[in-house]
Amino acid sequence: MTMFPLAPQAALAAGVLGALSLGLMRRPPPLALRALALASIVGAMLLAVGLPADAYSSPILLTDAKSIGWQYLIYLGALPLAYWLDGEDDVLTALFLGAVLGMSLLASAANLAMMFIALEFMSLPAYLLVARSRRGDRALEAAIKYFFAGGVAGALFMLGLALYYADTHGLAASAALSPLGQAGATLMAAAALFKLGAFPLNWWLPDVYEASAPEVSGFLSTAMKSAAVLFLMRLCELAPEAAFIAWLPAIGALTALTGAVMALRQERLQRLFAYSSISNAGLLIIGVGAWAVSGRSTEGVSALLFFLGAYAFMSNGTFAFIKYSGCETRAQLKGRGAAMPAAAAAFTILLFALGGIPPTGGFMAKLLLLWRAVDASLLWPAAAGALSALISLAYYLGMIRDLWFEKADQSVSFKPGAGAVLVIACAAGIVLLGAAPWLMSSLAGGLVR
Amino acid sequence: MSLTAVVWATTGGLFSFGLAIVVLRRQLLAMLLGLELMLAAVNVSLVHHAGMFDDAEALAVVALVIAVAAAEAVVGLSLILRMRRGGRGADAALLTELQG
Amino acid sequence: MTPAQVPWAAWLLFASPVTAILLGFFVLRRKPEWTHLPILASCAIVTASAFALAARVYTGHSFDLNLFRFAEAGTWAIDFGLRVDGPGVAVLAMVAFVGSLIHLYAAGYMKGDPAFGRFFLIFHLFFLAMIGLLTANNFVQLYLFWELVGVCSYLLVGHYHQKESARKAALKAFMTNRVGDFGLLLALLLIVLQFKITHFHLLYLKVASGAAFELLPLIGLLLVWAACAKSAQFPLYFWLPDAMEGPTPTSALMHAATMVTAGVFLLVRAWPLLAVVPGLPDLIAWIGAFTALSAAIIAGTRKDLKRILAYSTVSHLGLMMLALGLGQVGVALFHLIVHGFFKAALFLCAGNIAHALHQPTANVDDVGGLQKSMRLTYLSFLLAACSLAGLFPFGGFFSKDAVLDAAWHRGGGLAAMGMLVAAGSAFYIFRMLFLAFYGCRPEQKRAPHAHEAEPILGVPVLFLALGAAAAGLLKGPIERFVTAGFRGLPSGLPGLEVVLNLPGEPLLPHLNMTVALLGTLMAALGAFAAWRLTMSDPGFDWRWRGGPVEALFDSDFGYKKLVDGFAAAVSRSAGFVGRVLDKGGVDGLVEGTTGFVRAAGGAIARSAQGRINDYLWWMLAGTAILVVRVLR
Amino acid sequence: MSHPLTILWAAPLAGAAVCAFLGARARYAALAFSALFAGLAGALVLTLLANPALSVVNELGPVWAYGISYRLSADSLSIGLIALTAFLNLICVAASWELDVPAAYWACFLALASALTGVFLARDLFLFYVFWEATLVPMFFIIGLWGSSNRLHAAVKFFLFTFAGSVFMLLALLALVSAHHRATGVWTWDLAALDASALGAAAPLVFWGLVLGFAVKIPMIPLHTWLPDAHTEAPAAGSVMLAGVMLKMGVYGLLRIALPLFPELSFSALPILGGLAAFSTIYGALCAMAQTDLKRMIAYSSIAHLGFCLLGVLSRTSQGLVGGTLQLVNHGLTTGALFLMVGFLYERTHKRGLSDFGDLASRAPYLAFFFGFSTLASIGLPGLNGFVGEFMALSGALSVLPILAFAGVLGVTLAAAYALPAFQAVFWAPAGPGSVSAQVADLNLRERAVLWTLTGLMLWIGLAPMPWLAFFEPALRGLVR
Repeated sequence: MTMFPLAPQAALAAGVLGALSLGLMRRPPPLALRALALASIVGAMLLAVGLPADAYSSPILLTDAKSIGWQYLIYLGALPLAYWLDGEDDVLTALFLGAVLGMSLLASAANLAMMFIALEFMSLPAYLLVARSRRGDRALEAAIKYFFAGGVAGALFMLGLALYYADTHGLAASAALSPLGQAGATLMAAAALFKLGAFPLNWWLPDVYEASAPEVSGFLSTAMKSAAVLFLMRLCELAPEAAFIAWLPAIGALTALTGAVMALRQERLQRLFAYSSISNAGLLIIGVGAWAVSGRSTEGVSALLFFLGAYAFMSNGTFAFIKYSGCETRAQLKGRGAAMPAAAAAFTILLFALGGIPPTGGFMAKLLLLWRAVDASLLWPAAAGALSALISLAYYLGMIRDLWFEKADQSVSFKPGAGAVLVIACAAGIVLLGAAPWLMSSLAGGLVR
Repeated sequence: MSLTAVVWATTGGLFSFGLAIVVLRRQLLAMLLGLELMLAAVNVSLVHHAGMFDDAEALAVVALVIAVAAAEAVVGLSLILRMRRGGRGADAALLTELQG
Repeated sequence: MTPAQVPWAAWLLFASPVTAILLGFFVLRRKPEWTHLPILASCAIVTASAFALAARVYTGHSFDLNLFRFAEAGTWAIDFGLRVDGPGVAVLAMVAFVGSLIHLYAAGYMKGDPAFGRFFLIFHLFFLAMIGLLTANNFVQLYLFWELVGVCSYLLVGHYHQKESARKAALKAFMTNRVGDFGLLLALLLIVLQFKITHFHLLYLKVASGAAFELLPLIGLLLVWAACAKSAQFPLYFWLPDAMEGPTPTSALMHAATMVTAGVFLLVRAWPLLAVVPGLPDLIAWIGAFTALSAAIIAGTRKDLKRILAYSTVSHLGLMMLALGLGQVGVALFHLIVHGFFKAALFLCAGNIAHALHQPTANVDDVGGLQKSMRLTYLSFLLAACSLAGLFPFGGFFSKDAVLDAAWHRGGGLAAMGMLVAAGSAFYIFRMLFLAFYGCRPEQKRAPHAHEAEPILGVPVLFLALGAAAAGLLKGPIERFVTAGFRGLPSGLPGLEVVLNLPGEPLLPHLNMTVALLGTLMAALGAFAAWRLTMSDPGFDWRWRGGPVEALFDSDFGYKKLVDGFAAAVSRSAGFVGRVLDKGGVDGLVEGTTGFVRAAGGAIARSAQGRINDYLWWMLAGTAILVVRVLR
Repeated sequence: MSHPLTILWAAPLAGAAVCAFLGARARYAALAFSALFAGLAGALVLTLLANPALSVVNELGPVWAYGISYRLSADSLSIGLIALTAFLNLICVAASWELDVPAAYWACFLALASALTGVFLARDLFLFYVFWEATLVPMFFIIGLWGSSNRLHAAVKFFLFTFAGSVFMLLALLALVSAHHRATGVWTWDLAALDASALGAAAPLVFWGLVLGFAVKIPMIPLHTWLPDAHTEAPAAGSVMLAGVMLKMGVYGLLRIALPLFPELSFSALPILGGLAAFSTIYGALCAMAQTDLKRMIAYSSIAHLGFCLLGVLSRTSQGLVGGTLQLVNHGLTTGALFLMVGFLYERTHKRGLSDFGDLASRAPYLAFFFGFSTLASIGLPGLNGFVGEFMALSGALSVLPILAFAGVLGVTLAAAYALPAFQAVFWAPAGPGSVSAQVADLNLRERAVLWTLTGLMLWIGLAPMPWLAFFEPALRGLVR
């Protein structure tokens, strides 16, 4: 039976409405909201599985291989938060599902108008998600910073759109671009880079990831980042002649290096992983640049897809560990290896993966991305990416050292929270991804070959 | 000067004015207004060019922009009100706890 | 000649020491005081085998063959084998005989020493190494035993390792030899590079074929440098006097009779290569003469008995180098063998004296008037001293005369220096004789309870002294051995005499009356001077003590300060490289980079202290720059 | 999957897994698996002795994704180094038998052995890189968890330093593979299939990227400062494996990858690389002279010894190559023995300083004998193993660039200048005020047995090196210029 092409988005929309209707009831059944959130996310994922590659295309929305692939990433990234979302707060559930819907729309957006709508549809709930994720004014301060930065980015995008429209008389793809159009395309790209966390547009990111609850940071760093990557890729497709594409590798390299350097000096864990996320975003930008520069080959797409898939496991895993172990700073990490061996071992595997140490999936991800860069003869950005991996390894190893080699100072008591299973699951996932070359060839994944 | 030049002048002026407000002012409320001003500036250009290319799609976009600006205002105001209710004035200078 | 035809004596030369050492090391671990029994037996076997081989070579049956391939890689190959020919077996016989007597002496001298077992094992290992060195048929094998000898000398000099001076002396000895071996190793490599082979005989043939080899002068120079280190010639002689810190048997066997002659033996083995290099023999001669003369002078001023003999050894090695430099290989070998006898005897006498005084070593101030209490030692000392001074009927006369004769023919400075050395050696040996054995002087501590050493110490000394006295008779056999060395080899290798156009007349010059008389006159002059300054004016020796003159002689004319300065410079540079350059510099650079990266992070962080306006300002600036760059 | 080569690296890994769960009795499992591993390696050595030119190959199934394939093969060079790994691993297990260490200790050593075997077997560059990096993780934990006082800093520095080198090596490999793809349209990481002619102008960049990765591991001067820290802080058995085998990965990488792929470029780079190697023999010796910590001195001596291996290998002459490769094994045995003994001293007294001991010759005669023997072997006394390797390496270097050999011979001379004073300070000098010699008991039977095997091998290679040279020669024949 021909599936209704936008079934996944429909499932999510139903989820949003369901959440709000549950809100109407005076005493909603306790686990209903959480079940609803999980159901709609998993439902969307299952529906996306069945879609054929070129199921639907219209001037505004299309469903191609990339959009389906990225939808998997988005839903994979959203799963942990769906489970952990505050069961009683129906508005929060609706906002969360709305954000996920926005992201999947962005994944399927065909023209600029749709992109703008999806962009805002995704961002506005995110601001509120950050604001309500944790008690205290730190979350509020982060949300406000996020709001204003996002607002300015949205405005820049619209200005870019207007300029682009003035030049190309349309909102869809166009070949030649006059300087006016080039400026427009660049401004739109700036909005995408903002969402990704490219330097120097990423000052908001560490504050948001640090202040919000770990699971929300996990969601933002995986689902939001994947959507932003595809958003940037769509822009490159729309304006293949745009001059900003040539600058992407340089911006990526700069972001990767500054991210790693800043993370080195962080004491608070969530802020450290925020900068680590920036560093990985830098690598992704290099990847998109390499993909766009060398004729948008499928190998480029598969490398980016693989990287984001691996990063989903790694990031969600690390933030889940932070939630589980209750450690706020690196000092509190000292000696925790003995206290919770299983979770700490899984966390160690994830750290090795983030550092790009074989035989984990993290290594495969970095390898494939750097490979694309080298193949597109972008030697210096590749070297910068490699250097950022090296610097990042310094703090990952530092954390492993704190975890296992240091003596625990007995003063800090430790009561394990939920989420150990998730950390271990993510670690298992990342190790499985490590065997990707064998895995891929035996599964003969269509996208990859 | 041709109409298009005038339009671009107004759009650019309004946009940069709004941007200046957002970047320079410390009052959160004022910054919110600046944000709205920037979006409004873009509408001017869009409407003009939609007319020139008589393309209804752009007008639909203008409508959407106005809707989004409204939604943005709602979210912005809710955050700012939450801050004022917490007893801390709506002043950007206070928001420096997260840094480094 | 196949390995099967190699005489059993040659195998025994190696088999018996190895079994004795293994027996001592593994079996007698619990009974260290018996270690010397298997070793003395092995000495006997080795002496017998050596004399048997000497007899074979004497009847013209020397041989040289490759036994097994040591190392190979592609076309590059090195073989090990045996070469028993005239020079080798002559020195081997002397080493075996003198060595066995000293082993016997050591059994008595070292009795009761806590490390008796270890001493004897290393002592015999040295003996094995010396045998290996003398019978090697190529440079690499010789180098192997050459270094092994060096290590044994290090371990034996450092026997009394509790003493700071012994440890310093051992290290100095090994490092100086190591500096010499820098030359030998480099020479080896150059030989392999230039000739592709290291086999002595084949090298002789290649060199004799008249082809020009551009690396040969450098190889020759390096070989001489190595010989100077091992045979304690200027400039690398300073380790030998300090090596007297070792027990007396070590000083006797290694630093007098055998090890130090290895340098001379190396040059004898490499002689056909050196002779072709213009100017090299003269260099050797002048080094030998200069060292002989200066060492003889310094020997005359030493206070410690063993140090006098040490400088005497340096002087006589100089004489051998002089003879070699003058092209007289036979004369050098003859003097080497005779010197082995009388120097070993003198050292053992000094050992007996020290043993009688229950001190590790005897000083001129401690002894005096021992003639009456130690008659046998006095007699042996007298015989060996006359032989050393070169007085008529004794062995030394013939061998030293041959050297003086060769120098006389060359004439000029070398002849004069030869004569002065003859006088000098007579002076210092008779000074030692008079000071030690005649009339106790007021400055000397009377040694009332000095008694004659027990037979195990006395008898070997007497044999050696008699050997030294009778060594002159060996002149005939030595000449035959030396020529046998270079004449035809039945092992299929072509003879060398036609190749090396050896001089027609016999190798060892006949007795030249004028030189003999002049030599004896100079010796008598030296003896008289010694008598004059010690007997008739007894206080003379102590008169210039503590003065600048003594300091000058003590520091070998300032040379020792030069050497210590160089050693200090090396360790200072090592300290600089190790601490400053490596720790501070390179490591600092590495540790510094992490500091730099952290600072960079700090700088970026300070640019936006969490204020929204700064964030937005950064965003605006970033976008503006991007747009501008894109449009340009 | 059951090809002997796969079993060769999988067996120790399986052993590591088993040990991790065995808890108290892990050491017995460790011994069993180490013995099995050594047996396998020995069997392969024997098969290679039967027909030296044989190269056992194991290719599993089709090419995987991204042109990667599971391709292992072993010629005498690989099997020789694997045998050394197996042997030293067995020695380490025996040497640390009485340590009270958790099961993870044994698991790490077996995992390290497995990763090292993988490095020496892999013929697919991707597989090579994965094993190359995988060796870092177990050693990181060995140093970090069971090292001595300043182990934290040393462990992180070790990991980062090596990773820095290998990251740029990875970029070089990627460039190589991409260039090959651009030229032939085929994605492949197979070492045999790849050739560097497709690189054109980027060839020097790729060559130096590879060399950088290997140079950090060897280590070559300016990139060596991780070595003294890592060696000093690693536990005894850790230092043995680190010095015994891990330093050889760098030279093996040159022999297996850099030289075959860039024959001309590597030879034209001889003045630089050879110069650094020759200089490191002198630099290492001078630094060793300035050390006051026994283990740190031996670590610097390793830099000097690896300088000789490099000189031999880079000369591309038959004697240089075979001598350099033999010197890899020699260094493993000699420095392994020295580190073991320093480890025994550290276990007894928790002290490593030269001035902390004294007069051990009379107190621990066996230790004195073995330490003296190994020191003599390490300074290259002919008749012991050090000399054979050094002599052939220098002979090779001399025939190519004489100045290198002069520096090398000076290095040999300086070797005695640091080794013997240290020996004297520990064994001969009387016990100073702060000395802990009283706590030093002589070696027990187990320790002596371990050291006898090492000493026996040193003597065997020293006196009759022919079988060892003949074993390595066929694998290196291809590299001779």
